[in-house]
Amino acid sequence: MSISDWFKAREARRYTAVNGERVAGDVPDGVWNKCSSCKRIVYEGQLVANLRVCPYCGNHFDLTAFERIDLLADPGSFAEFDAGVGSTDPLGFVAAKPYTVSLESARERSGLTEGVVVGRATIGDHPVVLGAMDFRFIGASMGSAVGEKIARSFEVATSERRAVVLCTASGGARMQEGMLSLMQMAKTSAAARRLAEARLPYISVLTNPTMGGVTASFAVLADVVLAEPGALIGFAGPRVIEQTIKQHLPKGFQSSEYLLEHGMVDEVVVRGQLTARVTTLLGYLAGGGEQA
Amino acid sequence: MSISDWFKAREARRYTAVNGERVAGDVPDGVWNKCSSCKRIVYEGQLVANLRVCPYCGNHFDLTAFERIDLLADPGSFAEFDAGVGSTDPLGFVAAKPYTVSLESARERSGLTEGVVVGRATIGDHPVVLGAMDFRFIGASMGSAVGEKIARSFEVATSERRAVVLCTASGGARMQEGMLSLMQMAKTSAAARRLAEARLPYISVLTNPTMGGVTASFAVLADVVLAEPGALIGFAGPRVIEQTIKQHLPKGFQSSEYLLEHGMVDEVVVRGQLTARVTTLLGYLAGGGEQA
Amino acid sequence: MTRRHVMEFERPLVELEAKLGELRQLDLTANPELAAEVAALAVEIEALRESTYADLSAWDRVQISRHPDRPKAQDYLAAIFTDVVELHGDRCYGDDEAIVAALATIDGRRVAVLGHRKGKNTRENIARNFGMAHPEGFRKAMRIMRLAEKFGLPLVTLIDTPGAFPGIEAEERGQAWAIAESLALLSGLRVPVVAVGIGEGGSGGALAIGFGDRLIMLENSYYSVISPEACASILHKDAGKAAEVATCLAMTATDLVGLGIVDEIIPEPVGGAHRDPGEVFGAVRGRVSEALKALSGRDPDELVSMRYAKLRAVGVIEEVQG
Amino acid sequence: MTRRHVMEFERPLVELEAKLGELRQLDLTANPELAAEVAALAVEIEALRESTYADLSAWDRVQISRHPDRPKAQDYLAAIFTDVVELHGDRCYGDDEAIVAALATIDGRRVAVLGHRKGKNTRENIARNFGMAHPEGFRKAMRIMRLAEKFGLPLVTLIDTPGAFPGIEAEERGQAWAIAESLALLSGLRVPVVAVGIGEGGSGGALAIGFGDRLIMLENSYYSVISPEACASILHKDAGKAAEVATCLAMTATDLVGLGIVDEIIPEPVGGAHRDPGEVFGAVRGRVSEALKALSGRDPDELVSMRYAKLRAVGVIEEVQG
Ligand SMILES: [Zn+2]
Ligand SMILES: [Zn+2]
Repeated sequence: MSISDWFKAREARRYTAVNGERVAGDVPDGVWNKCSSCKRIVYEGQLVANLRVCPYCGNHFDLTAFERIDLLADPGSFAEFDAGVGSTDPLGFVAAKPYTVSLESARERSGLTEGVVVGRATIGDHPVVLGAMDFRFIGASMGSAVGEKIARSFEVATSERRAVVLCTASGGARMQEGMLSLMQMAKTSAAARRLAEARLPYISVLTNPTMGGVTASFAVLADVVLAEPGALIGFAGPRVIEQTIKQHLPKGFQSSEYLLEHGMVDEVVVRGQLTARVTTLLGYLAGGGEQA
Repeated sequence: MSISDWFKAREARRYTAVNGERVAGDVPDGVWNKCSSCKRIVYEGQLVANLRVCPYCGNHFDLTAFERIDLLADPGSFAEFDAGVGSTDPLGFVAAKPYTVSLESARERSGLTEGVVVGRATIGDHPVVLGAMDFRFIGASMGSAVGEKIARSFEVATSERRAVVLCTASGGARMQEGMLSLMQMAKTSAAARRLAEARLPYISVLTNPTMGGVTASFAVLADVVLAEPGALIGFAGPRVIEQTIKQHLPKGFQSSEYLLEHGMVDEVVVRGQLTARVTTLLGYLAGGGEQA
Repeated sequence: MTRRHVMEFERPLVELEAKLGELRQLDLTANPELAAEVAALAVEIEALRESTYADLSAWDRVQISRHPDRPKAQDYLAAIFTDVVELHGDRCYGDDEAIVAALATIDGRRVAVLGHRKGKNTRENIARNFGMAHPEGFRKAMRIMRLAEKFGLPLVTLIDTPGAFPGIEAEERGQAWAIAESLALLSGLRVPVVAVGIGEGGSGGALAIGFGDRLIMLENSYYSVISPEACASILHKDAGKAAEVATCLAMTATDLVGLGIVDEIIPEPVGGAHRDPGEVFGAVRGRVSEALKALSGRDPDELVSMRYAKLRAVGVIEEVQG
Repeated sequence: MTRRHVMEFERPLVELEAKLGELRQLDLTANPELAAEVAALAVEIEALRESTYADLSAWDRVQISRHPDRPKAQDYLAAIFTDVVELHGDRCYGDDEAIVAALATIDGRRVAVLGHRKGKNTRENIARNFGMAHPEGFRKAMRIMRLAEKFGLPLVTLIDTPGAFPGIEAEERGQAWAIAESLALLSGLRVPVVAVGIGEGGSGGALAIGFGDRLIMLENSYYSVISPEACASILHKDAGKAAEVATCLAMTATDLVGLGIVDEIIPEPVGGAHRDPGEVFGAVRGRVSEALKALSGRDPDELVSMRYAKLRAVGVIEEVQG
């Protein structure tokens, strides 16, 4: 899928974001959005101009995978690979609805084959493998295909001596694939380790939400871990924790800022500065320092 | 660190051990001791038979360096090296009394040249470099000579492919040698690292007290860190901490057991089992496992 | 050993067994009719026992895997290893009792052992958080992995946890980070790694120490991406559908051999490992020793490459479009 | 900049300066006698200024090193480095603001920077614990050391701490362990390391990030095994004897060059670095760049061997007996 295709795909849908409700209106832009945080109305044109950050409260609306890639990759540099790799239904999983139905409707709705888009690109002229997860696709949960594409990303980067930049967003492991899904945690972590052993840089950008098996594997194994403001990031979901410990969670728990305070991320970066930041970091880590 | 406090208090009392008061008496053994913990009288013969552990309360009395070596080394196996290496007074340090006087009286009283005794030995037939610190010698504080002997221990072990077993007891850095003393922390840590890079085992036994610059350098860089029961182990002295935070310290703070609970030591081992434990560990670590 | 804990699926059997027990207290010599009835009941019980345990569902096995009398990691350490030295602490924050770490010897071979550790009573279970580790538990495990690697000791891991603990402090101290780092470390460890599922294999907390060059599972252990209860309450909004979901999740040893994730299954005594721990210990000792022997002497590079290839092969995908 | 903080040894000078300032407010044209007096005072002040700063004692320099207006690590980061990216956290427990860690560029050379970070006001000082790190601070430093090594970035460290924090939580989380591990790691780091004493060099907390292939000190910084106050109160039971003890401890840059511990001294403006930070920044930038240039391109093995030899040589011993 080309970058202009995703624009089209996006127009076909009424909602692009989980945390920003898009509503059809008769304003010139055709659509306006209601910010899930400050509840104000934001026109689509405003939002696009502001990288889908609420101009009133700074709330970072979710991005699709291709919006994210568009944000980070040097213009025209992104070349997707493994676009057709998708999960099947190896377990014949049926609960409430069949997994095959979930897959099919996710594909239709998103225009994607799976929950992550990966490819070669340059960022500030640094050759990278760039990946972005798309929460619209069954919560960008990690099944066999997402795991495979992530693992291949690390492998391509290792063999071509590229850096890896991954933007994560995921509900966690894709339970409809059972243990095949859990094992992707080990698989992607192993691939990330091989990149690290080759002394190639890996920068991850944790976006809202990054949870469960994705956080607890490749997402946090980066040399530098960045996070977008206000993202929910953690291992266990807030509801599971509340049910377990039978108490309410503190305000801001599992937010990017909370994790920064607890030493888990390197920096919380607003979207408008993300590309510059990643470029600067690549300059340090992919710049070829002293021989060690 | 209140090294000289410990030292002076002890001198004034004619103790052999900080935690066991030895008193001349007319009993057959000639001497008896008062346990600093349970306050009971313990005859010297009893104490020797019980490895200087109070038979009533289990309080581990301090050991001298050679008592410690006797406990651990296979009989007759210990061959001291660098016995004559001692600190001088490079700074011409005088405060309350000249450092040279402290050194001289420590040598006279202990019969040692410095605060640590090191040598080649076998423990359960495993070739080791074995060292033991002697708190009677200016609180076994680490000056140039202690640092030098520790560094040489790691170097000898590295070149002869021996394991290292060190029993620590120290008030910390020897302030009378100023920065020469502080730098021994880096020097001994660097030597310990080289042993580790050679994949040779290092077992440390933290005994009462192990504080300051000794704890914060080679003492805790071991593959397995053991501690004797009830030993005071830490970085800052309890009094310094109380003065800084202006509150009383919790009971058992900085004890071996407390540190075990906080994940800092591998095991608290009673003296009677120490040699067996070290031998077993050497079997695992010096036994030549799979090639890695 | 008297069974104190009765699992759902064996309740009819246990009730009949209890009835038979009572009948046998009577003096049957005076009452031959009753004696015949008792004999018939005994036969009936045997048949029921056979059918009860003949074809256990995934959910039944989950019950067995959680049985309070089921042998725990510490039981295996005591029974099949010698010269055990437990090591403590992560050197950073604490010593998590939900993870046991030790140097130990099995059939004359020196190894490092890691396991999830449940308690055997309430006091122990509180101390060990029901086998649910905090980040410091995984960090302790990593410390011992590095020690094993440094000294060339093969690693044996014993998997038995409902999962990593979901709590405020666990999140604060980086539960996800600790698990991820453990996965990466274990994947590249330059010594043989044999993992054994002995009970519950709950999600990321199990996986953190739960894979290797060989993955062996006891017949009634499970290994799953999510607990069937949690899965049911998410997908069906009804935790009561756990039994149904358990089958869907393909979490039994047999399922996982089929998926190419598990290498071998160790059969258990009828009714579960707790019915005859001695037999199970013997079998585990034998299989682990064999696995270690088979992996022994391998070049570390080869070992790590093989382990990577094994992980890399897990998953079922298709190329949906060009 | 108005001086708000007056150090003990410059008080007579400052008082005279204040008097002169007041006199200069007056209209002296009407009073030629007073004008002459003022002129004389000005001369007197100049002489006093010269003598005050001509031969500073160790204790005077300790005061200067602690001056609240003295440039801090973050000032150096802002002034002599470009493209600064601060990195946070130890990935284990927290982000200690008492340690600053960054990737940065100096004279076109990409490096990693570590420093102790004091605050510039009460609020900042509380957040940064007056530059006294907890274990997580040293663990953050270690993380950045490893990052620097992995990517071949030379390391520049800025030393300015009263010491590692002596507190309950610091002990609980392994203050000694964190420092020891940092020492070991730094000693073997396979990239050039240039350490610069910019203020206080308090004991193990300073040393944890405070040595390398070059150790440079500002003229009025100190580096000591123990604070003079603590040493005096231990040895003399009188913290008031700190000035005396400071000399004994040989803690000034000049003393330490003499002992072979410090490689070079960067002179400061008369009165201390805070009197002309710009001059000091320029000098530090120049010396650090030169040191990095001299170390650049060295084989890592050689670098580490030289660093070890340098550490190994520190100490004065004798063979007392055969
Ligand atoms: Zn808003
Ligand atoms: Zn006693």
